[in-house]
Formats: sequence, structure tokens, C-alpha cells
Amino acid sequence: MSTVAQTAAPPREHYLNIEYGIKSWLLTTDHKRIGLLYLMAITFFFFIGGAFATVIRLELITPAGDLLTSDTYNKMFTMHGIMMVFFFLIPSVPAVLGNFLVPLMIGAKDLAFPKINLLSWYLLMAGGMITLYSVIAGGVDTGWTFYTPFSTTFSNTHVIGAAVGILVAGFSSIFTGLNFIVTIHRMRAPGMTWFRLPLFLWSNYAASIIMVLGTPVVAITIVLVALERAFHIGIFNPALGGDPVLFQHMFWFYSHPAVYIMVLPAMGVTSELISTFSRKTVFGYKFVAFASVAIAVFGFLVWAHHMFVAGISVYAAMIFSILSYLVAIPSAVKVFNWTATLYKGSISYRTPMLYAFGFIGLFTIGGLTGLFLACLGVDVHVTDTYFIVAHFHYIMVGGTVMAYLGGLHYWWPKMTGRMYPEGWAKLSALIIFLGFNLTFFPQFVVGYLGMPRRYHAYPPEFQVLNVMSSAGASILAVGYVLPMIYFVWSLRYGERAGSNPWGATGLEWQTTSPPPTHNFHETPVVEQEPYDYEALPEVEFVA
Amino acid sequence: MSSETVTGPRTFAVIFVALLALTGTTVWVAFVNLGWFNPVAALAIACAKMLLVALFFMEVRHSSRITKIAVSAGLFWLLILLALTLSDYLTRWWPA
Amino acid sequence: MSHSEPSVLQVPELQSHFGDMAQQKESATFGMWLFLITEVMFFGGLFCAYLVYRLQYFGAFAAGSQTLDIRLGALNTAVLLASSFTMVLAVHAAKIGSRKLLVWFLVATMFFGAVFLGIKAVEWHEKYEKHHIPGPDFHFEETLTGHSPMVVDERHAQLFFGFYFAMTGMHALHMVIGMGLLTWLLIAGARGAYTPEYHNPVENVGLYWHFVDIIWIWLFPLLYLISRHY
Amino acid sequence: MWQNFPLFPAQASTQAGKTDALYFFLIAVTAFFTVLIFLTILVFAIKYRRSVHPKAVPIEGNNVLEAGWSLLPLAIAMVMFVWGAWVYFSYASVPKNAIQVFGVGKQWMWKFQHADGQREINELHVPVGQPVAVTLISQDVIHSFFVPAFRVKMDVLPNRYRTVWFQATQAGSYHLFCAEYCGTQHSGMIGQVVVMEPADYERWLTQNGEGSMASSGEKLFRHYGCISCHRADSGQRGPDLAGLFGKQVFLSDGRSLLADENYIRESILDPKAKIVAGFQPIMPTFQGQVNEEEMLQLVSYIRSLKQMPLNVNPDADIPSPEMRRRNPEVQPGPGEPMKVPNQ
Repeated sequence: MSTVAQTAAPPREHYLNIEYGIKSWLLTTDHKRIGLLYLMAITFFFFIGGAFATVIRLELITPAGDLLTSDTYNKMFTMHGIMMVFFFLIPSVPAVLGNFLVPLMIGAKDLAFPKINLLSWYLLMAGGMITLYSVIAGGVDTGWTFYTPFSTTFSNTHVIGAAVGILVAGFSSIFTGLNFIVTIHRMRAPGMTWFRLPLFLWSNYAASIIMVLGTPVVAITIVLVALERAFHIGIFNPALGGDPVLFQHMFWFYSHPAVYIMVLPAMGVTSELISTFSRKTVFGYKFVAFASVAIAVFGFLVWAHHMFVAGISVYAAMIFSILSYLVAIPSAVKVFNWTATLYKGSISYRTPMLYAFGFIGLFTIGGLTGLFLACLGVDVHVTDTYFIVAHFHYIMVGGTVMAYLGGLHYWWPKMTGRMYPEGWAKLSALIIFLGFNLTFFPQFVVGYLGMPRRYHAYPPEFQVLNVMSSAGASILAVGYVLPMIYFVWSLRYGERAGSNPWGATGLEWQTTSPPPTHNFHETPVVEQEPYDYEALPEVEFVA
Repeated sequence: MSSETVTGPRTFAVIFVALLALTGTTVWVAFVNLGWFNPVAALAIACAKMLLVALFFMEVRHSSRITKIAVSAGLFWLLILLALTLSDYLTRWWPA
Repeated sequence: MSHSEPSVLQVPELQSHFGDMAQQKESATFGMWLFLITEVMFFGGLFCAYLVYRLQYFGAFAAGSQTLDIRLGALNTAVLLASSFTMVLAVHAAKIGSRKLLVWFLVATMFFGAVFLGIKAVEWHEKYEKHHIPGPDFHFEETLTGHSPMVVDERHAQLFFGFYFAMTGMHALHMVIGMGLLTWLLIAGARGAYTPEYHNPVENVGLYWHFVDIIWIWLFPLLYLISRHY
Repeated sequence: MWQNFPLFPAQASTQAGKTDALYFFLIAVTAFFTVLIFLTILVFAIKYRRSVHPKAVPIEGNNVLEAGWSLLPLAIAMVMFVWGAWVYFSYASVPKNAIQVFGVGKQWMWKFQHADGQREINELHVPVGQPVAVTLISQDVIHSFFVPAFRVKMDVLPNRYRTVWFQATQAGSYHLFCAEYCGTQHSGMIGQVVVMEPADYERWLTQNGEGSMASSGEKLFRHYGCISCHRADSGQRGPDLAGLFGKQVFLSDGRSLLADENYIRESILDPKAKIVAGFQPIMPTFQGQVNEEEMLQLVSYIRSLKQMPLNVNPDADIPSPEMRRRNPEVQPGPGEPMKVPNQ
């Protein structure tokens, strides 16, 4: 069972070779092609954001601010945050993998609104370009959180440019979420009931709810910041009676749930990977499915845990603290269920599974350290320190990026018809895991020691931990560049993949690799429960 | 779906007249001093008008279940935003 | 491309990725509703901020509100309700397949929409003359009337007018977009693009137009009415 | 770089112990679950690897397990919540006997002034063993007062006083950081909290010749002409401020509130916002004239006016403050004209 056993002959006509030329890509309404457009766009944004991170870690090797001026450093971490959050993490799993897979997994020909889907991509690109323009024109130094009154009254950088860029990208996110929800409701193949949906779809559905309901609030908040900056109405300016804490409420109403936009689809990927490489259905399917929806709903009730020292009332702080603990429960349920799925499975250690293990481990640490921040007494000390930085990087990089890379390896044969090189892929997964922990674990320690975040220079006793962090970051960078190279290499030299190289269940594996433009030659009819490996015909597969 | 159950122009006309009447009422009430009840009355009337427009003009009453759920969810989320934000502002001056 | 959408100018046909017309219509309607929910949250953010500041600076907000012309506000409410009424009749005309009625009701809807914007422009102009537009020229020395007269802080009155312009401006922007959509419907409708079988665009623009009406139904009491007595 | 390489911050306040106890509890829970998950994955991954376990056993799930691993974490989480909220509440309740210090955060420095008048920049001297309350305000953007060794942090807002308190337990010098990003020199907005033995602190307090904050405030009170309306013999143009601080105030619009630092500040900058019942809105604003440090001195002065203004003319015929304290009963009704004596 170790070689490619299925007939590796590629389909004669598929979505990649049906048309050629720039125009056939830039005007496409095929969800699979749009998924690839997103892949290219966010890879570009990821490496830009990564370049900013590199500069930050270089600066922090020494306690003194000797590499950059303070202003430049502040712009670097601002742009790192904006690029990574709005232009990489939020679109990562949903816009690339979700776009490619949502119609395939439910047996549809396309998303419900193909033209709006293409529009979403253009909006992300437009937003990204406007934001990049504001970088080139001089940069932004407010932090990705745009806290007022610094962003509205005191900063003299290109705040409006970046704000408009984010606003435009926000609409991209809204339309993607809207498209997914309608598609999942209205476009399912015959027999594809809600409880036969792959868990990847449940989690994308939950994330879409957040995109649709949360993003508009940050949109209006950004509009108010821009209005305030342009006309000095006073809405967030305390000198004119405005309340900067209200800005934080409105900002976090979206930006906390936004964390779940990033991590929910990643959880969905993990469910798929764990199931496939254990050859078992996910333990407690319905609990995992409902946990996604529960996270999406509870996620909206906890935002002010970002504001426990910011000047909210003691009583509101308690309400938000207890609600924050509630959102931890469905996350814990998921982790326990993934672990239980392994029990009596038939586990193979292919690269995607390594990433899934990485996700569970790092997400566990990231999630559990979240309890420290929901805990009022401890949050007072650790908020706004490197403890926070470590925590959210464990969730977003350790969680989301791990799952995103795992998913990319897993569905790469479906997307391109070629396998990635397994040896190199395992090596880079290992490098990423080690580099990541070396980068971010010391930050928990330096955070509890009291090093505030967004510090250009720091007291010398924090240096050892910062040097460890920077060393880890350079290892991590190697880990991220490697896949970039071998994925491109595999497009030409990779082994040909059959339609179902992993022997997985799921409709996407029942069509050719790469799939035809309309996904299926005839509309599939679903008669099996999800992840039913017992019913899968005994075929040989590479995994 | 709405295409099967066509609401006639007569119903629309009745609703339109009702909406105008409610507008007149709310303006009239605004000039009568009812103390704290003034804003309550104005907002209650606005709520009624919203329901009339949504149920009849927007045909929510003939919509699919999922549309009704979606509309309720939208209003519920708005309520979350308002209620939890006010949970801060209304308790800020309570003694610690 | 193999599944390009039909142009609205041709006889409507099924887009190739849908199974049947019912699925296509349901998807379009549901999608529109989801979009309107995002709009609820968008305006909801504004309403939330308005509410918080009104609680904090009640006197200034009430004094600002009392300078608004309640007659113009009420008239505009009636005008907008009338446009909603003609819009719903336009949708009905499309449903029964009457091209002539559809065109006339769309024209009527646009007429009322234009009247609304015109009255709004008159109100805004009055604010300009009274220096009630936030900014360096802002000036406000009205006294809050009530059981005890009260001079209010100019800065907080400016906040009220900031919200007044943000809210009515955002609403007017939606009206202008709606007028554009109506123009599009009008051109396509006049050429006979909509039939009893296919009129999703008319219904969806109708939903949008009614939603904009609902926003005004809330703005009118929040800005004009609830601060007359307290 | 290897000298002075701490892995845990100093514990130098009564709060530090409380926070750390909670922190260690959380670490224990975290470590337990992390090890549990890691070990389970490791054991399963090895035991059920495909080469030795080629055929997976289909298992749908187990409702008892699901209920268990939902409710157990919930119970642990509720313990964390109650404990955390208890600690937080104790941080928010400022002890009555705390030494009062005032501070202003501005881009990019900390300015402090003690009640006795000593001023310092980026340094804060406090005694061991006594609660210290620092009332803070920002002059521009949001800052955050953070002393890691004390485990206290509080965002410092413009236009609003907030009070953070701590009780130092060990003499020494500790980092003071600005923890909320505030612009170019954010990382330069650092200083030291110097904790001294009480005797040393007393000596330090007497070093500076400047008068107390209240006496500086009194000078300002004269300088800005406040005294011409706000004193017992000023003919009731403005409310008498003696004994005002911490008391209930009745306003002309029927509301009442507690006279605290924020109320005094607002009344100086925006006198029309909250008119005391029975008075006319005739006071001009001092917006743009009084800076934040002067404002704190004025607040200190008004705070110090326990019963009588410091400088009353003993010969003047002063009605007792109790008689003149306004309440709703003496407030003119809606139809009555306002009483404006001596205008």
C-alpha cells in the first residue's frame, strides 16, 4: 500500500487546462480557480508580513533600539499585524481551502454566487494594494488595533489609507461568508443532509456567521475613525467629549470573534486530517459540529476581556470574564474528541497528519493560556505584555497556520493533480514545529516577567529570552520558505496523484484530480454517513 | 415562498395607510409630555412600523423558515452588541 | 466560460450551476437577506455609539435634537413610506407580468426617493446656515428647554451633530445606491427583462429599498422625537 | 547577557502573592491537560500506527465521555473565574487609609506629585508596608501604569481620573512601564518605583521645599479667581466647596451624584455640564487654561477642604455649610424664578 496504485493518468480536461491566459484567470468565476488566486494573493501578503516580522525579531536581539528608529519599529509591528491579520489569517483557510472545497464537498457545481466570489477576491486585492500603498507612502504607526485617540488625533502617519484598505478587505470577507452560508444551505447534493456534512463545512459555516455578523461593526468603526481623523467631530476624541473606551468596545466586538474566523476553519481542517489518517470517523461527530456553532455564538459575548484594565466597570469585567470561560468549553470538547478519534485507529504519519498533531498540541497550549487571560486577577498582570503575544501566536500561527499548511498538503493533489515531495514536507513540518516553539515559548516567560508588547527597546535582563525568540524565528523562516519551493517544484516534477490518493471519504475525492470545471461529471447522490470508512471500497492508496 | 402566495395591492394599501397613521401618532405623542414614557412610546411605534414593513412589504411572513431565522438572528446580534456594551456603561459608577 | 450568467437583457434563463429556477431564486433571496443583516450590524454600530453618548451627554443631545425640524422629518418619513409602497407595487407588477405598471411604479419610487433626498438636502443646508456642521465653524448656543433650562456644552452638541450627519449621511448614501439600482431595474424592466417566472432582481432591490426605509423609521424617532420631553 | 537572567519577576507587593498563587494554579491545570493530551496522542499514535494496527475499529462516540469532558472543564473554569474575580475585586477596592499620590502620563513620561508637594519624573517613591493609591490621568493618548513586581496595571485615560493602588512589601527599585502603546517613544516611557523604609520615606518627603499639593492648589484657586465665587462669603454665586468632596451633590436637573475627582475636574473644564441645584450656569470654562498637573493640585485643595475653606475670614458671618448644602427641597420648582442673590 505504499505506491500510487490508482491509475495515475490525469483527466483529459480539467479546470486548469480548460482555458489558458491571464484573462481566463482574472475573469474566472470558477471557485477552484478563485481559490488558487487567493492562494497566490495571501502567500504574497504572508511573505510581506513575514518580512516585517523578521525585521522586528532582528531589532529585538539587543536591548537597545539600535537597528531601527522607534518610528520605523512602530510601523514595522503595525504593518506586520495588519498584513497578517486582515490579509493573511482571515482569508487563509476559508478563502483558499474553503473556496476550493465548499462546493466540492457538498457536491455542487460552484458557490451560489460565482461573480460575487470573484468580486471578493478583487476586494481583497484592492484592500491589500491600498494598505501597501500607505506603507510605501510612509507607513502607519498605530498598531493593528488603531486605538484612539492615538490613531485619530495624535498619529501623523497614513492611518486613513490603511483604514480604507482594511474596510475594503472587510467587504471581501463579508461576501465570502455570505456566499458560503447560502451555498451550504441551498446547494447541497441530494442526500447531503446537515449531519452528513464534513466537519470542515460545519466549521466554515460557523466562521461565515462571524464574518457576516461581526465584520460590519468593524467597518462602521473604521469609518468613524476615518471621519474623526478627517473632520475632528470628536467621536473618539476625549478632548471633545468622545470616549476612547467605546472605540475599544466596537473594535473588539468584531476583532475578538475574528480570532474564531481564523481558527474555526483551521479546526475543520484538523477534523478532516485526523479522520483520514486514522481511517475512522471523527469521535463524537455531532458534538464537534455543534461545538463549532457554539464557538461562533459564544465568541460574540466575550470581547471585553481585551479591556479588563482599560477602564470598563468592575461588574462588566466579571460578566465578560465568566462568558469567556464558556467559550473555552466547546474548544476543549473539540480537542478531546480529536484525541479520542485516534483511539483504535489505523494511524499513518503522512505530512498532513504531522501538521494535525502540531495543531492539536499548539492549539492546546494556546487555548489553555487563554484561560490566564480570561482570569481577571491574572489578566491584570499579563495583558499588554509578551504573554499575550505568545498566546495569540500559539493560536494563530501554531493553530491556524499549522492547519492551513496541513490542509494545503492534504488537498494539494486535488488542486494540482500532483503529489508534494513527502520527505521534504516532513522535514519542513518538523522545522516549523521546532522553530515555532523556540520563537514563542520564551515569550510566555518574558511576558510574565513584565516585558510590555510593542517595545522597541527593553531592559537588558530580558535579552536572553529575546535572543532565543529571534533564533527560533530564523528557524521558522526556513520552515516557511521550504514548502514554497517544493510546492512550485511539484507542479512540474511531483508524482501524479490519482483521484483519491489518501483513500479518504468525502465527495471531493470522488472526482478527478484536478476536478473538471463543474466538479462532477454527474451530480453525486450521498447515501452514506460522513467518514464512513467501513463503506469505502478497499482500494489501495498511498497513505 | 412568496411567489406562491401573492399578497394583493389592497393589503399593501392598508399597510401603507397604517404606516402613515403610526407616523402621525408618533409625531403627536412626541409633543405630549409623558415623561419617561415619551421615548418608550416613540421606540415602540418605530418597532411596530418596522414589523409592518418587514412582514408585509418584505414578505417575511411568507418567507422560508431560514429567512425568518436569519432575520431574528440579525436582531438578536444587534441586541448582544447593545446589551453587553451598556453592561459596561450602566455599571461604571457602581462602587467597587 | 461554460457557466456565464445570462445577461439581464436576454430572456432569463437558469444559471448553469443551479439545479432549477426555485433553487436559484431561493439562493438569491436568502443571499439578499444575509446582506441586509450585515447592514443591520453596520447601522447597529452607529446606533450603539449614539446610545452611549446620548446617555452620557443627555442635555446636549436633547438640545441638539430640539433644533431639528420635526415637520420636515415627519414629511420625509411619509415620503419614504410612499416610496416603499410604490416599490412593493412595482414588485407586484413584475409578479403579474405587467411591464407598463412595473415601469410606472419604479418611476414613482424613484420620484419619492428623489423628494426625500431633496428635503434632506434642505435640512442639511439649514444646518450649514446655522453653523451646526461639526468642524472649525461649528457654533451652538441653544438652551435646552424643559423643566429647568440648561445651557449645554458646545463640544457635546457637536458630537450630537456628528452623529446626526454620520447617520443621516450613511442613510442617504444607501438611498443614492438604491436610486442607482432602481435605474438599472427601470432600464432592464422597460426592455422586458422581468417575467412572472424571473424577477429576482426586482424583489431583491425591493428588499433593499424597504430595509433603507426601516433604517429611517428608526432614525426619525432617535434623532427627532425622543428628546422633546423627558 | 547571561548575568541577571531572571525567569520569574520579583514579588514586591501584597498583590504579587495573590496573583502568583492564582497563576500557579492555572499553570498546574494547564500543565496537567497539556501533558494529558500530549501523552494520549503519543500513546495512541504509537500503539495504533498503521503497520501494527492496519484496520481501524469504527467508534461513533460516547455521550457519557462528552458530558464528562464538557462538565469537568466547566467546573474547573468556574473555580478560576471565582478566584480571579475575587482577586480583581480586591485590586479595584482602594483602601481608605492609602497614601495619596497623583500622576500624569504624557507622551512619553510619567509625572508624579505627592500630597506633600514633592514632584518627580519617571520615578515614584513609596514607603514599604503602607497602601499607596495613585490617581492617574493622561494628558494625551492612552497610557498604562504597569509595575511588574507589584503585578498591578491600569490604563491611564485622558479626561478621566482612575486610581490604582498597591502595598509594597520589599524595599528596592522596580520597573515602571507604560504598557499601552502610545506612540514613538512608547518603549522609552519607563521609570522606576523606589520602595523605601518608612523612615527613609519620611526623610525623603521633607527634602523638597515646595509646599503641599493642597497649598499649591490653594494658590491656583486664588490665581484663577475661583475664590471670588466659591467661598463662604462670596455671596452664593457659586456653591461653597467646604466639605464637598465625597458627598452627595444634587443637580439642577434633578439628578444627584457623588462629588469625586472626576466630578470636580469636569466642573472646572465643563461647568455647564452639571449645575448644582439652586445655582446659575455662570461659571466660565477653564478648558485650555488649567493643565493636568494644576488640575490635580486644585483637586487636592478641594479635597482638603474638610469643613471650612483654609482661608476664611473669621469675622464674616458665615452660615454653616450644612444649612447651605442644597437638596431637592429648597430647589426652585419648575414655575418659580431662580433665586440669584447679590447679582
